[in-house]
Amino acid sequence: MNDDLPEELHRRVERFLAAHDPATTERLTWLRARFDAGLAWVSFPAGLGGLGLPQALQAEVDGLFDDAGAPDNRKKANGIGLGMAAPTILRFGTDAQKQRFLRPLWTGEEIWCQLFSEPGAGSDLAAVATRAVRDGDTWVVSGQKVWTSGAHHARFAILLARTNPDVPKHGGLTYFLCDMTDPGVDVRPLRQITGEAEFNEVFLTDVSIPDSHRLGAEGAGWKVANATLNNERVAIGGRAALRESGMIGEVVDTWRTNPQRRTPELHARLLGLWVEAEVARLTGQRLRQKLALGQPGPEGATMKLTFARLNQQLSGLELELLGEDGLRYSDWSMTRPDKVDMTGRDAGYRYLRARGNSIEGGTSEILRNIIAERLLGLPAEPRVDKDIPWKELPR
Amino acid sequence: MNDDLPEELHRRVERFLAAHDPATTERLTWLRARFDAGLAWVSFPAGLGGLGLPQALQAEVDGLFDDAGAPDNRKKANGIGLGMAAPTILRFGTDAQKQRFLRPLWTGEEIWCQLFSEPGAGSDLAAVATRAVRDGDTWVVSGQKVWTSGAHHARFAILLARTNPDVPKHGGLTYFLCDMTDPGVDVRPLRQITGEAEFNEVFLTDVSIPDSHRLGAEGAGWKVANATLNNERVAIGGRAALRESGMIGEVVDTWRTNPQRRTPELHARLLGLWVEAEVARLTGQRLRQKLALGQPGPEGATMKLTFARLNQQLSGLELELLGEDGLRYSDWSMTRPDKVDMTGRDAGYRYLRARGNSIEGGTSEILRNIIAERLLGLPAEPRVDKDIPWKELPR
Amino acid sequence: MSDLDLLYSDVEDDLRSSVRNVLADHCDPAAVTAVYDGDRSGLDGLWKALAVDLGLAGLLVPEDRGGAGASAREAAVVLEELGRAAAPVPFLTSSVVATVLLLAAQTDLLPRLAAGTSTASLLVPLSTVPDGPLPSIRVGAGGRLTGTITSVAGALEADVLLVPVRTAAGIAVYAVDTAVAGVVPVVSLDMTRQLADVTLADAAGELVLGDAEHAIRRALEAGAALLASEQLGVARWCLDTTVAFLKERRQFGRALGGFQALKHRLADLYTGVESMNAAARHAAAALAAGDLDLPVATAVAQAYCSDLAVTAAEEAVQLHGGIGMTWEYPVHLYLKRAKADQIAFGTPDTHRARLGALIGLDS
Amino acid sequence: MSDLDLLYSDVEDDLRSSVRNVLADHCDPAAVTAVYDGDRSGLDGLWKALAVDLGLAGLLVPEDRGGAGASAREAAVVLEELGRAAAPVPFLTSSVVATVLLLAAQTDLLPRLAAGTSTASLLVPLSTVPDGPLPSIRVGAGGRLTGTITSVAGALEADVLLVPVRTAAGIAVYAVDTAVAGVVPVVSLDMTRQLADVTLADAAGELVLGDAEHAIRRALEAGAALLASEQLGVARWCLDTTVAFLKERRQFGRALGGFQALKHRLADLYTGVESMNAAARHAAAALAAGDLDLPVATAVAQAYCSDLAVTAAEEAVQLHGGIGMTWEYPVHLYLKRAKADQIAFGTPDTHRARLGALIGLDS
Repeated sequence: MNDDLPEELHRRVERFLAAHDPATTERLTWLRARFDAGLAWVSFPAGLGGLGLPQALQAEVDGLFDDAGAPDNRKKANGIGLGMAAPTILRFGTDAQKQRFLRPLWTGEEIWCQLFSEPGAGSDLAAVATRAVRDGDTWVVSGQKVWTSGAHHARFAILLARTNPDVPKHGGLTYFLCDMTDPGVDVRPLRQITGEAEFNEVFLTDVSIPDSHRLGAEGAGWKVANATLNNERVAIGGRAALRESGMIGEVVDTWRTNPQRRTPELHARLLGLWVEAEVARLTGQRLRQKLALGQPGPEGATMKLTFARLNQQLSGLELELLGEDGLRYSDWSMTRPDKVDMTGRDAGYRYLRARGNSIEGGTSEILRNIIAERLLGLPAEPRVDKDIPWKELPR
Repeated sequence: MNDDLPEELHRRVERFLAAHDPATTERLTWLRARFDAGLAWVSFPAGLGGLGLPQALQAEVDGLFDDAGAPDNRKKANGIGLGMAAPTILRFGTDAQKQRFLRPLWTGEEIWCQLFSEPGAGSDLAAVATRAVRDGDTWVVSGQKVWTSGAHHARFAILLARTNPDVPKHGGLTYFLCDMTDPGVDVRPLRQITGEAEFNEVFLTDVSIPDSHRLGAEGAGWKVANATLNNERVAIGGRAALRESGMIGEVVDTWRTNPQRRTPELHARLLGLWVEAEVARLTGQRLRQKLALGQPGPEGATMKLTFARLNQQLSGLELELLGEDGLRYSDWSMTRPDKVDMTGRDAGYRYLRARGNSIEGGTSEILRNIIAERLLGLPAEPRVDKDIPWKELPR
Repeated sequence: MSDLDLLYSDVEDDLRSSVRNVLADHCDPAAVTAVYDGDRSGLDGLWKALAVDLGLAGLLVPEDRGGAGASAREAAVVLEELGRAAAPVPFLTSSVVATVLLLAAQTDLLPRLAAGTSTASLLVPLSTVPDGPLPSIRVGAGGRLTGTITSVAGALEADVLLVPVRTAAGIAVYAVDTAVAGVVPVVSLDMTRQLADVTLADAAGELVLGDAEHAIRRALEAGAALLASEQLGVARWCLDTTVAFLKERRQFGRALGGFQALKHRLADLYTGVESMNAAARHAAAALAAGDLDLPVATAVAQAYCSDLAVTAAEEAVQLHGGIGMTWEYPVHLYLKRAKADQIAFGTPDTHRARLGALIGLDS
Repeated sequence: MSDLDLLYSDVEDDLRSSVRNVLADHCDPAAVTAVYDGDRSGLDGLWKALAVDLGLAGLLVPEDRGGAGASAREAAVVLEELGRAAAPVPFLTSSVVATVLLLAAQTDLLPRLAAGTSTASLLVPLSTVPDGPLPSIRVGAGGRLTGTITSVAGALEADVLLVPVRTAAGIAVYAVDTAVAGVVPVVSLDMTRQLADVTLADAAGELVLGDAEHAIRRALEAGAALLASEQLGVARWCLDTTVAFLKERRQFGRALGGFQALKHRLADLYTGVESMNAAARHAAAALAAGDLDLPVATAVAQAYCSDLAVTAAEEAVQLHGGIGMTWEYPVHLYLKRAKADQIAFGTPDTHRARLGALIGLDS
């Protein structure tokens, strides 16, 4: 595949590796140098970790560095930072914000989390009630956020808060970069049905955020948040995959190693899901090929729908296939996993965890609305709350 | 089962049969006598073909007469008359109307059809545009109706027409009994996807209907029509059935006679549908037991939903099972069947005809609305047309 | 195959109310959730209130053997309510399966079970199909029993284990005091019916029934037939709770229950739950009537209700949104119960395959 | 298994436009519907315009044998458009299946097919699975052929029949002039691809290919792989037409397309059709590339697209309401095509079972 990598870029990577031997250079020093050399995310502008090259080249640059034994920039722990915060800061941030935040974000020195959802604002994200009140050059923020992954490790958060309750709900939101070490931030584990607490509730009490950490204009929070969410959906749907990888691989393994549990019906159902998983893989491949040609769009929503449904059907089938073994679980105790590995742990965990795939990052119901309205051009739902000041809405 | 039939009723049937030997009595004479003896529909009042007895006894009375070789009152040709028109006339009709219409309806001398749906009023039945304008003691009716079964055999029709366009749409409808021999009635066959024309379009041009044929008050047509439609749904869902009867029986026959076409997947799918068909049969049985205790309700809607889905899935599976034979059809020529026999003809016909099961007599989508709103008490759809005069609605 | 009565009698309605009242007092969802962390303190007195005070332990036992002399129809109503509460009690394992087995034996154990002073469990994996292979323990000299059976339901609550033992003459059943067995709790997918691995090492047993295979299978068939009513209860809770939640929960300025896509899914779910009701009621009625059609009725009920209960629980999680994924909210208890129930007494595909043979629909 | 290109090239987009323009001019839905009543008068010139004027008949034939030298990718684009119009033309039977078969033979028939001056059909039932049993005709003295093959697609349009004949050395293919065969039209579920029963009674045939089994199977595999693109076209028409209809059709004072339950179903259908696009494109690309993965790609595409096209057509009928059930409105043409296509070249369950063997997922 390296043939596709423009020669100049290839040479640049080699020159960098010659000057910075991953085996002998201190981890952070090396990562910072890579950022400064524009080889972090090549599609970002020069000076901000990139070289302004097409996004399509990124995977290959990463591959070259991986092959050379480059240190990891905590990709898995900082998925929200890299996948959501960074592109949003790049698009909406001031020069000072980009300079301040992007480098330590990319190197993994500063982990990010997301403070969007609230108990009363799930699918209806624009209903967020967390208030931010201006006090001179700072904003004083109070409210409750939920479903925050990694909040207990995070240094910063992207935060959506209401700055004006007197206008209709979409217009009164503002987007902030919130320092999670502020004394008003209280992170509590949120236990979920698997037994563990992968997420957090975050209580904000008079948290001070300098106006210089506002991202985008006051009142423009909805637009900025939507850009973030589109990045999330592309990130979820856009991964390259090998045939029989992910959840289908787990179930196929279980099938192959449990001949005594096979029945004709389970065989037929597994073959049907194998076909669907393979088609989903090809659909992702086709979508990535489109993206590489600069044809992005909300089509990623279809991938997330399919991914959630298949994970759920496959993990459900796996428990039936396991029979007696499917009645057993690994561990209900309340743990705090560093990362989610859907295919790790046992089949029972996979089954329970996969239920969340159609809820987190936009429910399947919301995605179907998006597909129907944006891709098919069907009429939007009748909206009763569009023109009413937020503070007057029934809750 | 006859043990359940009260002795007095049993004796009354026997006395009637002794006095009116079906083998030697002229058909219509016999049927009229049965009506006059109150043994037509036993739950109707005395004098109107019944004895005011519980509806639950009807099937057994019918069974006794069938066993005795009683002539048929054209039940199959007059399903709309018996199942829909008669109970509505009984409930809303004047004494004169009941006296005039019920006896020839029950004996099959007068076949009935239904003039409700229009090209612009399908699911939204209250949108009917057929106009009825009063002219002294008659109404002059013009408009177009569709999906009328049996119109070419019918002497009378139950008709829904708009008598007042100046009020919101539900309030401006009136219900009529329409003489199909009126010169303004033009019945044209409506060919459907099976090739045949089981239904008709009916064009009404200045049809005269005497006010004495109005059923219910002027403007009360919506209420009367709903009573009719509830009868339709109960009729569809309420039939007694033997295990493996109907569509499942056809497919099981095809399975048993085509061993060379069996595959494990088709076997699994057929078993799944067999289970569902049996459960549907039991659900119908349970519903009839409830009805017999006088606990009727909109639950019949669930039966119609299930019946449509199963007929469609089963007939679709049957074509796959037939393979090459499933590629062949019986006859595309435009015929006018006297009755619909879903399980007659070939598998291709069954497949195509069954598509209509989820459309005719209330689409599955409308039934789901009814279940959600009336049985689960969920909020109704936002209605934009409730308070606007009919003539001002966009169309 | 006459038309069995699929409705509820007034007596059954009264029984339902009594059970529901006891569960309201003694089976709080938070207390049930706590069993996942090994804390059963919130459920003190629950089983006694049901088994002894209401007399449910002896429901299926004839009056002349110390029971209430009721039928499977009443037991099914109890299971509907227990499913509705995801109640962690050994009614199905002791008062149905073990009891039906012991009805075939002459033993003073039955009156003790009926009185609620003793609790028993049949030593088979919960996933055992009524007509499938039966595990068995070896019997040595002097009736000493040795072997291990995994994933047994009700063993943790039992003081007596009913052990299928393969002998030269067939399968016999021995009673073993739980105190002399090695009962190791299993971390179970459904902790409201926690399983155990049971090991007998030269354990003393008392012969309860000699030629016992038929009785064991009848007991398992009864368990499978009545499990459908438990699944019905699980599904009804899921449907009712989700409908109530969606009437209250507002998003986009409207009650979520007014969104048509959700309404249609709930209408389909309602249709499915009503169908479960017919299937479960039919299996219970066939069992109560000793109908020859029972194996078909059971296979149909298990094939249908197992899947529908899972669907109901999965829809409940989904339609609750994030709240349904939390530990604090009880819907997960029903998801786990429904999924484990799907495997209990055989997975649905096993029942469908079994049905194929029963109705002459061969592959 | 490298990543094949699943998009469309500019050349392919241009080809699509050309085909669509011809179909707009020559393939009116009312004229297509008329073929169900035996009236083909509205389709005069359609096949000539496609086969000869656009040169589609020779698309898969190398330039040095008189064709356009294009690949299966282009043929797939043509089939998408033909599916979209439910066009009654023998492209799949003659220009794909028969042509791919003849590519393995040295015969002057190929240039005639490529030029559109001759049309051929492989004498097998349309339902034949690529790796399934092949029917065969007997050969007698002097190469005279005898036997009957039922449900053959493309035979009515063909002037040459390619006849698999079982010989001592294996399966050979003979060419038979349609004029000497008994070709009896079959009343077909899909009259836009009308079948025929063909009887040869001591008919003269000319040997075209000796050891032909591999070539026949390759031709059928090509037909199955590219049928997925036709199915994609059928499904796209159904989706697009239904969306457009629901934007216009008003009930309850609102466009029906604004009702959320319908929106969600259309979103699911869109998701399915996009997935079909990937699966069909992958099969075409694998065929064009001579990829070793072709059998898996074909089985996946057939298993998926066969069912999805039927779903799309069934949803289209349902969401059109009563109008979808009428003869006058063209949606039924697509329902019949989709259902017949589901059986063509093997039903989806056959392809899934075949896949199990290919990927080592045994029963």
